[in-house]
Amino acid sequence: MASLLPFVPVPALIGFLVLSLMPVALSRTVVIALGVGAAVLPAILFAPVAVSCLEGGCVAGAAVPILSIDVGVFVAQIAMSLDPLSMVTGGTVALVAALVLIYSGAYMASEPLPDLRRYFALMNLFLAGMLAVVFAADVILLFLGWETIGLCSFMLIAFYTKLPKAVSAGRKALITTRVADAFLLAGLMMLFLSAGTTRLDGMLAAVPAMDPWRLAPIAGLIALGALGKSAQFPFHTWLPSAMAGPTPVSALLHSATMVAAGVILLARLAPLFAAAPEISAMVAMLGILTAAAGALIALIQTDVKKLLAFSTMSQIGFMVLALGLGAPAVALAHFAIHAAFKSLLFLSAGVMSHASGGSTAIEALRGARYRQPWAFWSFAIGAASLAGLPVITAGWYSKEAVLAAVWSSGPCGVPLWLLAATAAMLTGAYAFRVVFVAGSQSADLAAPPWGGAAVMVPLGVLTFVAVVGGLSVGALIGFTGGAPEHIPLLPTLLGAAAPILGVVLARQLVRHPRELERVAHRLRHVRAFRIEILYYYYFVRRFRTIATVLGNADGTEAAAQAAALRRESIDAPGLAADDPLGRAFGGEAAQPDFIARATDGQTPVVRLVSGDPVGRILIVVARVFVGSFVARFSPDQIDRGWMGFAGSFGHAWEQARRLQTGRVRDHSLWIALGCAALLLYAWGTSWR
Amino acid sequence: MSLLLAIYAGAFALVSGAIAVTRPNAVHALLYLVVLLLALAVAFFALGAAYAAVLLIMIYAGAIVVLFVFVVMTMPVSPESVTRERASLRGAWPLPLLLSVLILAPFVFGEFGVAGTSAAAPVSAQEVGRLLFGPWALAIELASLLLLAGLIGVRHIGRSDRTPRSRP
Amino acid sequence: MTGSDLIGMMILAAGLFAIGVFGVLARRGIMFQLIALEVALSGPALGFVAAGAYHADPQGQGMFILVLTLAAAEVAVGLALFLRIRRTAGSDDSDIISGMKG
Amino acid sequence: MTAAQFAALSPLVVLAIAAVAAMMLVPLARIEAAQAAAGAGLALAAGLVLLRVGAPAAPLGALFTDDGLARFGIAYACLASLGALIFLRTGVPAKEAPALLVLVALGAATLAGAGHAATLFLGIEIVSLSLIALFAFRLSRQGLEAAYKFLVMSGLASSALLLGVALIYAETGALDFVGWTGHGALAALGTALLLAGLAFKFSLAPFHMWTPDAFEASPASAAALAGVVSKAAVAIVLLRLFLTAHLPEPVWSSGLAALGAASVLVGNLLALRQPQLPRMLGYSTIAHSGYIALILASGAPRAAEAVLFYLGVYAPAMLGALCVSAALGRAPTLYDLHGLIKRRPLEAIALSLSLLSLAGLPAAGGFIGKLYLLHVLVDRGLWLLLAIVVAGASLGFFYYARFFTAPFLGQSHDEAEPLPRVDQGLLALCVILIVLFGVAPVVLIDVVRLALP
Amino acid sequence: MALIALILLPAVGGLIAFFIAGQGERERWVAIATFALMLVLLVAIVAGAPEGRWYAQVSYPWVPSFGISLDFAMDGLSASLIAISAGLGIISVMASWSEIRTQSGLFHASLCWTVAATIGVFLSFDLLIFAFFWEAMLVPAFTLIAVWGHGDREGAALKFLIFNAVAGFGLLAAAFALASMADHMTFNAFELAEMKLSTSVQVWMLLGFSLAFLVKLSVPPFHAWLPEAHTLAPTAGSILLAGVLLKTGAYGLFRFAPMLFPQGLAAVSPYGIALGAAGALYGGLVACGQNDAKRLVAYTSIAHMSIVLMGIAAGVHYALAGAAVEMIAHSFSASALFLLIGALYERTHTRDLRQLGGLQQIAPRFAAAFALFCSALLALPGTANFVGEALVVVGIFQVNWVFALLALSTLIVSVIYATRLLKGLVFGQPRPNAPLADLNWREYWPVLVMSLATLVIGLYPQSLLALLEPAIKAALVLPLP
Repeated sequence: MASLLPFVPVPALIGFLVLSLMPVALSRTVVIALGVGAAVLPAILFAPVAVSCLEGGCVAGAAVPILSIDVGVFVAQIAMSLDPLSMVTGGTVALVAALVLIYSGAYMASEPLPDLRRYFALMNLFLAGMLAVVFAADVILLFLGWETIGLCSFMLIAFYTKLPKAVSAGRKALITTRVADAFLLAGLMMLFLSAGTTRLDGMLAAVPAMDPWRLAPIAGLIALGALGKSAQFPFHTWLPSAMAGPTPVSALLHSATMVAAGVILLARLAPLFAAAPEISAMVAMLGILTAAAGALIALIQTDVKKLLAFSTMSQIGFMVLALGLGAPAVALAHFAIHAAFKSLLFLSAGVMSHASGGSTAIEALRGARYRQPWAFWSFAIGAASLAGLPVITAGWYSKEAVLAAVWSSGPCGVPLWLLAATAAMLTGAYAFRVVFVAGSQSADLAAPPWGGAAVMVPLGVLTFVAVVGGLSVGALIGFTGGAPEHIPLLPTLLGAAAPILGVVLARQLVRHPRELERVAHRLRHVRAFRIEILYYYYFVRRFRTIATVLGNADGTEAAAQAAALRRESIDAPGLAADDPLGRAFGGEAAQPDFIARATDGQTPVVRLVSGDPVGRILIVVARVFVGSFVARFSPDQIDRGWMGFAGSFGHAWEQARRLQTGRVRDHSLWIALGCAALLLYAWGTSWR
Repeated sequence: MSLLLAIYAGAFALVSGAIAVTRPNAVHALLYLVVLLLALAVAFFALGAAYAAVLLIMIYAGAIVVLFVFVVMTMPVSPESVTRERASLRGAWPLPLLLSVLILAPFVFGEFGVAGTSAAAPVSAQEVGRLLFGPWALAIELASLLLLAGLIGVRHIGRSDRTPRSRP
Repeated sequence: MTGSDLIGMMILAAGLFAIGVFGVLARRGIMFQLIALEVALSGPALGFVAAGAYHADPQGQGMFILVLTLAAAEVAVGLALFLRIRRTAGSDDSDIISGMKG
Repeated sequence: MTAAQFAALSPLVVLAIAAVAAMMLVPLARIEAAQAAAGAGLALAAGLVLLRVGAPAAPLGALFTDDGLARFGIAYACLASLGALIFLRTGVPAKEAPALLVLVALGAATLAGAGHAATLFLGIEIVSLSLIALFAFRLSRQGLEAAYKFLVMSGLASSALLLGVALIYAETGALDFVGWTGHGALAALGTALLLAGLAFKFSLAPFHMWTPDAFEASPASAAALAGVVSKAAVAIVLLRLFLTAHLPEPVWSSGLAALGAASVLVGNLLALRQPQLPRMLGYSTIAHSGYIALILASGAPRAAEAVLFYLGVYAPAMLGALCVSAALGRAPTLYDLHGLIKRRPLEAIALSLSLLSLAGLPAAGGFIGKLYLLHVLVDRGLWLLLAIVVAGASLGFFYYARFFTAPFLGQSHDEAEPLPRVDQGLLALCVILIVLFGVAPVVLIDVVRLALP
Repeated sequence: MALIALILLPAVGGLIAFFIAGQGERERWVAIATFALMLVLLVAIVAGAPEGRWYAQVSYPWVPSFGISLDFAMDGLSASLIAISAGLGIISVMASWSEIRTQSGLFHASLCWTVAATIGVFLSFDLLIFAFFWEAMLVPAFTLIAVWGHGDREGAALKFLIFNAVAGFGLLAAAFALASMADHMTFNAFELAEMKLSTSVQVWMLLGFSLAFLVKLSVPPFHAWLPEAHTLAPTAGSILLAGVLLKTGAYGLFRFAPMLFPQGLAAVSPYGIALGAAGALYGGLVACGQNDAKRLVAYTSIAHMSIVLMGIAAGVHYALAGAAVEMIAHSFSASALFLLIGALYERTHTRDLRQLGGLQQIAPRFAAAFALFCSALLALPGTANFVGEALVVVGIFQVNWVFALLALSTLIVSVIYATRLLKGLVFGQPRPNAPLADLNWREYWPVLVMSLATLVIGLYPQSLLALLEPAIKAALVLPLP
């Protein structure tokens, strides 16, 4: 059955080719059927492969050679790997993709037909590319898939082509990931040149023999490439703006699969990183940084998709942290679980926002519990899993494994653990913030419910996984070659308490502001040392201040600079004028009443403008670069130089023709001059 | 002795030439040209080239200058042209003078290594005649054609204006 | 005739040529320029005769005759042009006829 | 006079008779008769020369050399003059033009065989005097102006030339080129003046000033005579001096190189944005003289072959361009050329090909000429001159290309009467020769080889 | 003789097209038939080729006294470039079917002659014959731009002509200097390659040759002719310029620099790579700022040709293979983009990215084609351009990793301009906001063929590389660092 492996991505590819190239008009039903079918088939094809694998057919490093191309210069061996790693990741990708596409069959059904066709074509191409990445056992297939998913990501983010914001967001994603890809390509090339083969196993086999001075740059470059794709600090800015795409796209590409490609790559090349400890440390640092910062920023988002985007960043930060600490199996387990609950969150959020007039503002979801109870509850379960509520959710198991790996990772383990646990607490806070808002009463409950089997089935399956999947975490870790860490009880308990604390914090955050006013009032007038008051005074208020400063980018210096630059560089060519790096993080175009509601009387917590200070600084830097550097190149100075040089001959002509006065005397003057010059020269030569 | 005469006559010719080209009046200039030619003829005599000297007087002074004079007579010198020439000479002499000096300088300051003395016997007119009608016959024929070219040219340029010009 | 005599004659010849050149450059009237040309041409004439005398070679005088021919032909054409230009342009000023330039 | 001597001189005799006959026919018959006489004389002279290809040289004394070079030069002069005769349109009913044209050819033929100062001088003066009359032939103000300028400058230049010859004669005691072996200061000064005089006829800068005016004001065939026939004759004289005389060396080569380099730069620069076709051609011919002078100055073993080849490819190009210019009326500008391809396709193609050849681009003979030029310069390692040639030629591409495309652009302005058959024939021949020399240069190279010892 | 026929065929075809032009479309069909016949002939030659590197060779004296002979030889590299020339010839005719209405005969003749001259360049192994064709191709190409171009076409054409013709002097002078060093006068490259020259002499000669090649390659700072020539030329002219004429520069450098001056090339290799890297970055950065779509693509050509230069200068096997593939890949991608933009211009009369957009909605075929070839521009894996660029970069990594990182940074720049092009044309509000005639069959099939070529080479470069391998091996003369 393992021989079926090469055919797993084929249906998706065929789906893409048929949908994109067939010069035949297809009806809406056919398009949906084709698109969904082509995405479901890989999952079905994968099942027997997985079964044969579970039966012991696959060991680490096993690969199915597909073809070997003698390109004259070298022999490119294309192969697909059939090892536990690819089984776990491949299974996750195939399953989540199938479910998301089933869902989108309903979600996107009202799009115009050509757009629908384009959507499914691209989604299928993406799936094929993603499966190529997942199953690749050689760098060629890997990079092919890697870039294909990058392109699909761009096209899908910019799916609503009429929205300039969407196109800009797509360009930003593509450019950012391309920068990272350049690093990756450089690393892979250097690795290839050192190892002399394109097969990953061959490359990894060559690692021990390699010079550490050569190994470190290779590992560093590859790590940067992977982190860029995974939207880790400092490449993270593209991910939040990528939410301009349709919700299923966000669910599949920008949460569950594509952004995790970096994690998969790092896991696959784990021996390389094991040999380069300083790079691993860097990776771990970036991972924890992203995890913490992402969680913090997610806390102050006003848009549910943005919130989920930052949450994705943060969760992948956890995975990267685990990878950096040398626990790829744990990272992969978290990847699988995260894929399930994050797509669940996106899909159910999509359902909820669908019923809220299409707005994805958190405030717009108020009352979703009563409008669409099943969607709300599945969102809540997903959020619980994301927060990692102990014991009952899958997220807890995988996150606990990560925390355990952190705890036991040597001398730095404890501080790192503390940071990670804080991040976990914030995770709980932001996840439940939405739940609490959506769960509260709202004035308008009239929105009709929306659903059907195409929506219910994916949600159901994903909910099931998000709850029960935790039981498989240990097995997963073991299957992919890791061993669960056993750590003391205290950190375990503290780790379990963190999400709960987070939920409490969320509860406080979404309390009505008037309540906060009341507390403040009491604080001023009642001299009572109540825990609650202290809590508010020291924690909530400070947090609000910090969040305001962080979030309200409009008031900061950086924002002022950015605005000024933006004004100046209107004419700056290239990047600046059309703003490829994305300008604003404003929410989806919400309907007026929601906006009004969102801003009315909700000061200042709700008015925390969603922002990303670090990302903003990066963008400002990029903009400065564009404004000052790239703009210089727009008028081709070399060309101008040449033209000036050529023009000087025109002037020379103007001057020279004045000598041709037309008067006999002057003409004769030149003859005399010539004679005199020749004579003087001859005289000079006759000197002895 | 005769050489001294030749040099004296040559210098005289030089001075008359210098005067000739600086006269604002055409008639005066022509007269100095004649003086120049006569001085040159004297120099030729002194150099032993009697045939050339006679020819010079006959053709140059006799025919060519007469031609000039004839033209000057038909087109009388206007007072404006005299003042114009005077003004132009006064304004434009430095650069031409400089160039003339530059042309002359290599000759005056050159180190010519021509040594020795030539054969004493001067060239007789017979020798010249023998040359012209012997080896140089072709040259003489060509000289006649040169004059023919001049003749046709003058005939064309000097034609009367009354010829109708419309025909192509 | 010694070599230095020859050089002296040659300097005189060059002097006549230089004077002629000066005349052409400094004068505006067509007639004067033609006269200056004659002066200039007399230089080579002297040169040829002197050199022929030095080498005792009749070819020098032969060349003088050719120069004479040229002088005659050139003067004839020049004077014809002078008359024609006076008729056409109404002036004997060579600076006036500078229509073509550049 | 032996038969061989007569045979050697027969082209000159025929040309002289033709000139006289054309002159005599002036009062007797229509201009066509004079033209026919001139044409017949030129053709007969050319035929007589061609008949003697390969014949042993007849002993003619010092004045005239009867060798391959002379035969090449005479044939070249006769054929090019014949070409110029075809498009001789003077615009006045005067009928002297054919006679003058034959005299130019005669002068050029004399120069081609000139091995002596007397014939050199006579040849140059015959050409000059005939050209003065031809430049003034329209008797327009501009024609007279050009003729007068040429007369004065030619007088000065002739004086310089003669003084130079006299100086060389004073030192060496010889008037034939072979005897010019001086190394003293007199000879050096003489060489300088000789060079100045020849450079004037060859229109090398700074002795070039007459050229554009003459091209602009005179009938196009007079320009062709000045730009092709007399120029080639002077080039052959220079070549003969280069081959036979031993003039004081640094003066001769460096002087020629300096004049050539100056011409290349000045000619190309002054032509740069010149809107008038004939005037542009005038400046362009200055530049081409410069190229030829540079070939001679290089002193490379193949210089003689290169010069003759260059002249060979130069003639059809210049004649073609001037013929078109003649057909377009007086002094056509860039603007007048627009739409020419629709009005007169043959002329448009001939003009474009001619300019292509003059610019030295391939498939036209000029390219091979340029190769020769580069070859001799590189061969002697004259990198500075090479740089000057490159600079000049680069400027050249600009103005040639402007005129090259003009016939294909825009709309035609007027309907022109059809060109006479002979003119068409000449243009077709020029086109064929340009392409032939460009694609199969061996043809011309073989001819050139015949002309050289 | 078949090789000579290969050159004569388009030359004669052009003459016929010129003379029979008139009413109807005869000259167009003549041109197409000529190119098709060339393809047939080429296939016949390749099919009947003997074993070994050379498919065919011919030598025929041209000017014996100079040692110039018509030395033609064809190997895989020449054959593939000739095939591209002929194919692009057909495509040019089809693309200009409705654009060219005046003087159609001369237009198609110029087209044929341009192709004839470039084929001469691809076949010649006599340096002077090479130079002959090298300069000969300028004239018809100049005519194409100057007569049928847009805007200030004359200025653009003059720039093109002067830059290239002047640079040709470098080639000619170096060729003569080389020939004068041989014991007997010859311009045969094989014989000249036998000479043992000192490194400094080789460097000087190489500089002379490179002047011509770099200008034709349009590597900054010698690129100034290219943007305007490409932008203002008619569509067919742009296609031929980008697809064929630029390649002659790359071809010359690839073929003759390692063959004649191995040590010289090794000595200047770092400078060559640096120049290429700087050029690629410069071209890309300037491209980012262009608003004229055609101009933008023209600048990307500069960037890509600079990458070819890097590959050749690096001189290692990967890099040379990459340069060869990139040459061919760029022919397809740039020509296709020029064709598409030309077709768009014909419909909308603008090429300004700010005035266009939304082709996605109004002309989906256009949009799809643009998307594909923009992907090729940014060297997405799966396109031929990626194969070329990746191999070049791998090769440069072998030589110097700093330059390699610079080369990779061009990939980043490429994504900026490629997406800018996409954003300006494909995405956004539909402008003009009216139904736009989608690609018609004369545009559709060429685009389809070029897309397939791009993808096939990109996904399966084996056959192409096998074809090019002998030429690459021959250019592989540098010692590994």
